[in-house]
Amino acid sequence: MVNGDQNRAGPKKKAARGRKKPAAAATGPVDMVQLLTPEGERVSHPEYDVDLSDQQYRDLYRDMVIVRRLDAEGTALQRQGQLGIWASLLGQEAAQIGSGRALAKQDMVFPTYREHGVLWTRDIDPIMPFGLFRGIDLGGWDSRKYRFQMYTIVIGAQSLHATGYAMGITKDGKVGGDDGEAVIAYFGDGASSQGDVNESFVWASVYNAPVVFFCQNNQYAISEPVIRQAKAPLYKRADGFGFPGVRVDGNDVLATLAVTTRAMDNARHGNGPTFIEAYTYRMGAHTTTDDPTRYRDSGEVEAWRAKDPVSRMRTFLERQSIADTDYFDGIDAEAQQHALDLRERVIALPDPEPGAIFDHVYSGGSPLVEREREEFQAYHASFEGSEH
Amino acid sequence: MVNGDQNRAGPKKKAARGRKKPAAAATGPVDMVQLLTPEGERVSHPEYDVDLSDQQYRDLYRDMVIVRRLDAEGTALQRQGQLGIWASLLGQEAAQIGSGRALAKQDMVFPTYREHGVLWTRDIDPIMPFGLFRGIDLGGWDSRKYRFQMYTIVIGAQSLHATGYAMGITKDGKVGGDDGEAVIAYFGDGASSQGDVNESFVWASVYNAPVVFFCQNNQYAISEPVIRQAKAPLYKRADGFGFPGVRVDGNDVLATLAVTTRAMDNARHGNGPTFIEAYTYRMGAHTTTDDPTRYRDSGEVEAWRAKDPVSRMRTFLERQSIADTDYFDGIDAEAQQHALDLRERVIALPDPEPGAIFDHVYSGGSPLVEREREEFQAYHASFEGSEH
Amino acid sequence: MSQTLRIGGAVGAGLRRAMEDDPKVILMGEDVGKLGGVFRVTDGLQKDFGEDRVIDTPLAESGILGTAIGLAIRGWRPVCEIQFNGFVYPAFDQIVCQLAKMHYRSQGTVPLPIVVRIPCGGGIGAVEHHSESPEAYFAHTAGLKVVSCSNSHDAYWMIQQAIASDDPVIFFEPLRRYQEKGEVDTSGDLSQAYPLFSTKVEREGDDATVVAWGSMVKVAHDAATAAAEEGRSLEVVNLRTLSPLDMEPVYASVRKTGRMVVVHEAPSNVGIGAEIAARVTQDCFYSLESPVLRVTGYDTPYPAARLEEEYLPDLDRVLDAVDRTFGY
Amino acid sequence: MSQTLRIGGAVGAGLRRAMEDDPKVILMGEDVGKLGGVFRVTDGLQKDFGEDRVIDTPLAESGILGTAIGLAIRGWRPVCEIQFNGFVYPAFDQIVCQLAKMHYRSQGTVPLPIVVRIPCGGGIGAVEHHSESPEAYFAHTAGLKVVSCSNSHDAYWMIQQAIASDDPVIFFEPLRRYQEKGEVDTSGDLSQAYPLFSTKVEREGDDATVVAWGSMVKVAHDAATAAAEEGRSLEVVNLRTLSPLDMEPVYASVRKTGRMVVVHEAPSNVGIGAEIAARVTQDCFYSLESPVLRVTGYDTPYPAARLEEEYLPDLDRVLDAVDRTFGY
Ligand SMILES: Cc1ncc(C[n+]2csc(CCOP(=O)(O)OP(=O)(O)O)c2C)c(N)n1
Ligand SMILES: Cc1ncc(C[n+]2csc(CCOP(=O)(O)OP(=O)(O)O)c2C)c(N)n1
Ligand SMILES: [Mg+2]
Ligand SMILES: [Mg+2]
Repeated sequence: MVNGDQNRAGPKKKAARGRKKPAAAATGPVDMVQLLTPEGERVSHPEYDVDLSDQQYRDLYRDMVIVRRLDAEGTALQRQGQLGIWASLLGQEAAQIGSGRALAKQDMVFPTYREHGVLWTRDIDPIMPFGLFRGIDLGGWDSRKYRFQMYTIVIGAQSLHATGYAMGITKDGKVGGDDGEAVIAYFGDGASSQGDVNESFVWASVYNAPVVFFCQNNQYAISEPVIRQAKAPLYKRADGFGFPGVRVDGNDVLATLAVTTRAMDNARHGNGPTFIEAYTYRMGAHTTTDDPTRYRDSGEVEAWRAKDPVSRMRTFLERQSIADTDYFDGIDAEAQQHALDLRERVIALPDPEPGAIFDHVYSGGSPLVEREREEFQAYHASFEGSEH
Repeated sequence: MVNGDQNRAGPKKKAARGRKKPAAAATGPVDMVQLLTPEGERVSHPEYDVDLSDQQYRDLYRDMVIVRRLDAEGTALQRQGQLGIWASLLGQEAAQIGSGRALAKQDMVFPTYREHGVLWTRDIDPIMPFGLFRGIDLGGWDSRKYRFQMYTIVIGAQSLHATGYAMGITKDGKVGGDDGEAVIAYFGDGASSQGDVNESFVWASVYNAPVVFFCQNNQYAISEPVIRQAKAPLYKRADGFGFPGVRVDGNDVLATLAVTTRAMDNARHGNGPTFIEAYTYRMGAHTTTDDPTRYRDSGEVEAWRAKDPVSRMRTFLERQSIADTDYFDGIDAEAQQHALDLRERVIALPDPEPGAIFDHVYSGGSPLVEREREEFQAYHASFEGSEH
Repeated sequence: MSQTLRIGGAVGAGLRRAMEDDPKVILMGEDVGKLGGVFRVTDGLQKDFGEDRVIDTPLAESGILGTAIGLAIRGWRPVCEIQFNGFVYPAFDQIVCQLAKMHYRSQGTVPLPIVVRIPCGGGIGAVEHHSESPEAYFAHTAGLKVVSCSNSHDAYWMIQQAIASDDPVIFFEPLRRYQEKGEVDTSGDLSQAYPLFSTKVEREGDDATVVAWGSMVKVAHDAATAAAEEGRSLEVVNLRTLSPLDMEPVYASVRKTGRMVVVHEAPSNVGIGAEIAARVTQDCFYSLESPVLRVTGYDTPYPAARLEEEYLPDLDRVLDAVDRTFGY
Repeated sequence: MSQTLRIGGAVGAGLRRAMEDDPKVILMGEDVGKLGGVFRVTDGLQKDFGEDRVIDTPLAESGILGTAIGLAIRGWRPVCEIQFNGFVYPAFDQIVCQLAKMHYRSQGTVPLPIVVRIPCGGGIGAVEHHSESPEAYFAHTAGLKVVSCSNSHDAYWMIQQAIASDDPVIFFEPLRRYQEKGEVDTSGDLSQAYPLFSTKVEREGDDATVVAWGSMVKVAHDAATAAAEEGRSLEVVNLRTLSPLDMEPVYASVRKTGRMVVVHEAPSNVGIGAEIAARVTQDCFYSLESPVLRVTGYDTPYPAARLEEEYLPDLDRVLDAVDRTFGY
């Protein structure tokens, strides 16, 4: 697998300082944490900052370019009939890489179906979720081994799982220090309306669970703009449940990294949950079956394109001379290589054996399932040699 | 039926002024609206006030005394085997009378199972819910006729019904003026954790529905203190959903009246929902099957007894010479009469016919139910004359 | 008047007519408005009837059902769309404890004329939760009525009848057949249409009866056609109403043929097939030449898409079961 | 070692032993801690095992199940109490879409050893939602196991076995029998106890078979005793496991007696009785002297308390059905 140099890019404790600390220009808007403007300008925020080496800056950029390229491959594979469906992360790279890179090895991720970028930050072979989208399995990975749960399709359900898992961490005595464990639960703006998500806020607050709720407000739940879900800014929801909420520019990988790092650290040190609203935009369709031109106009999309998370980081790297054209070209080539490799391997993914229908329904087995398996096999054997 | 003089006691628009406006003493605590201290002192609040005639003050007192007495009768009837269960409102009289008397005739109430006091304010025969507690029906009243929905037992479910009903008012064009309609949804502190309640906040906010959420925080959900439901004060929940929340002294009938009146008026004028947390205490058991000594100590109960809603109102009426001993004795006697009348009628409530099992399953009928009804009747007929 | 409509379009046309006929009919659901639903069933309705009557709701199914109940109490007639079969469960409490019971609880004074539209069944290669057949849960719930349309004509009329019903109706639509075209006779009115809670013998036969609904009706017809080529005459019964069941036509059929196969996509265990088998056995005990056999999805969660062809009942499995009824 | 315990107390004793044996076992639910549950089943457990292992949760059933799933993923073995049968529905989505499917979805890598305890059935004169029998919903859901205890001995052992199971188990307790006493043989360990997913013939007989579970087992025994006085010998089968069904003992019994009555409190329509009838008919077609008959709650919502005696199956209705099996 090609999943090379993936050092965790979170704020280093004792990192060698970069050549020069990028100057912080103006102060970002206070209601949304921003450290990098759409124009690629590094700004300061009264509460949040990152202190990264050049290498770390470049790594964040590299991450975003690669996951964007892999994501495009997902869309292409679907168009070519290799996948049943694909849920693109286009536009949400900064939110996903910034938050993903804020996680420690021991942390646990509860994703939706769109967190391919976060998955990438966990040093997981990016092919892992393709079985699901190809229709050869339902996820099928050992979510504990990867410290990355299976994709959850029922909107919001995972927020409670995340909270329960976090309660378990507390019970295990694994909070309270730098090596404490914490959980991050991803969900969308649409999901914020679900009872389960709100119940998870109740639980997290009452049990002071080490969980961070990371809501990617990409402005849409399929066709419905966020105004159909909430009148108040989503990040304000947390306060009434008894824990802090913060809105971050979700197209700003630095701000997302900073805010998530702080929240995860608070959680792992026993200071309870945080709600993060990453304000971003779904640049593509909801999934490959969706046609967004039916419900939003190109003007809106173009306005958001000007806030693109990848290009603002590139501008920043260029301006600060942290990377040059050769570097960018190299990354593009690397991303392309990753994509081609992925494509080849996805196409080679074999179909499951028909009998797999009956596998793993129960851990302890079931006479009914076994009877059906036998009947199934006998039935299929009866066709052997026939043209069926 | 004995349900006499029940004029709506809400703030009058053009009421003749009382003899003297009771002087407002010190300012109540700002985080909880209070107009009458536990000591019966009338205090002012920067935002809320009531302007009542003496008669109206007395009526509020009378309401509370009567519903307390009727409630005690419910408990007694259960102890004597006349009811299956009873859910006492003891201690919550001010919250229920204050909010109930704030309603206009055209408003709609969605209660829990404990709102006997609110029911009283709707000019409904107090016997109405006794069929439910006696086990002869499941409520069984025409909730539209009484503008008082049937008691809801599944915690929180009615908050969504209330919100939908309120959306319907808007669709009917019945908001925007003094004669606008509004809805009040009751639920408890425990219910605040339910997904349904939180979803109803989402809906109410998004559709600007004319609904007031009236949460009686009586400090307990059966045995669980409110700290098991929330870390933050409950009234703060609303803000994050985009509408105002206010905490009122739920043992203060005046403050409850004032706050609810304002909220209902806002709703009926098209200004959307309000969340009211009525801070009160369940003085009795959760229901007659509960034994509160298992989970709370008498000290706590005694501390709350000092804040009793009825006696503080009585002290106020006495101090302000709005009522004298004769009056109080008269009210007690009237309440006693109501209770005796109620008791007699409850005991006389007939059991349903066995075949009632099959009535009203469907509006349009069902062959299965009819077949079962016939078989049931034939089966019972076969016993006729036998000792069965 | 006759029109050729796809099944999805026929539901849409039925909705449109119901909305024209009764200003109290409103549609609610996720993406039903501007988008017209993920299957475009409600396409154009928000444009024509406004945002007040075609409501894009917040993403919470319990909220959809719970507010629909409040709206119905207020006098509206909500038609709720659940986007996919597997997403009805967050609303289960509101459906089972409130929607199903309000009329009974109120001694008939508070009807809840609500329709819950659910695209049902698999076969479209979707991911988890998009291909399920949850009808047994609702059929087991007293107080609900449950129906399933399977062709354009029925889709058009049954949705209107369901909306006109004062009882709550869970309305299943055969997801994978949305694109299939059929003739719809749009003339006449509801009172003339084939009754909603009635089963229909769609093809007469003598040797065995195949009972199906929704997507499986086509499979049953295909099986009958194939069997006919082999000289076996199958009667095809389209159940249409899943609760209450309309058993008389089923009994009549099995009394004639003596053999019955019930086909459904849902798992067999405690499914509607079991109920039909139990009732047929009880009421037609001496007419049965063989036990009622069931051809169903297996008793597993709905599998990954590339396994669904094996999972779902098809023509061969139906014929195999018919053969087995002759083995007794 | 033998102890006399009430059924409720036996569940409690089993929970206690499970918690002693495995520090990962935790209890969660409304009022399970300080109060010991509204039926006192968990009485004293929080005192002895601490608030960390006996958790009074917020009042939200979806939250209970959802967080239990997270805790199980983390390695804990949660036992969730649903306070009354009618309050399980807010958790239905988490149970059906997550609890039942995680093991399948994960290809066997993520088991969810969670037990959901539900006091089941009526007969205590309660208000709405407190007397229901929702077992069919869960039995229809692939991925769940469903059991029902009916006496103290089973209560004590079955709860421990359910907790030891790596599969999710919906554990029904016969609410109205909580106070009934019985002998519990507490000696030995789990491996020696009668297997959890196994049906048990509790009384042998020749003339007809009565199948029951939970609260209805006593009714079946009473019926058998009464029938014996009339010279009729009934076999009583305690189903114990509702999913997967353990059909062999049922088949063996009906092959012997030729007649079967299934008794349950839930409505008949698409209930577990239908499944048993369908399978027995299929697998024992030539042994049946009459169709399998069902004695069940009626297909209505659970009625008001003063009607429940008429609603619930009792000795007379069982005997009447047995009589009817002789009428074929
Ligand atoms: C319970 C449930 N209801 C409906 C759906 C169908 N659905 C899938 S994604 C989606 C929109 C989700 O929006 P959001 O939470 O904002 O996440 P995003 O897709 O924008 O990342 C919907 C309605 C679902 N998966 N689950
Ligand atoms: C969904 C649901 N779960 C559990 C119950 C059982 N139950 C009845 S009342 C109650 C406590 C309710 O507390 P709260 O909302 O504070 O209202 P209060 O009784 O204090 O007025 C519980 C758990 C229920 N009725 N519904
Ligand atoms: Mg979104
Ligand atoms: Mg309370």
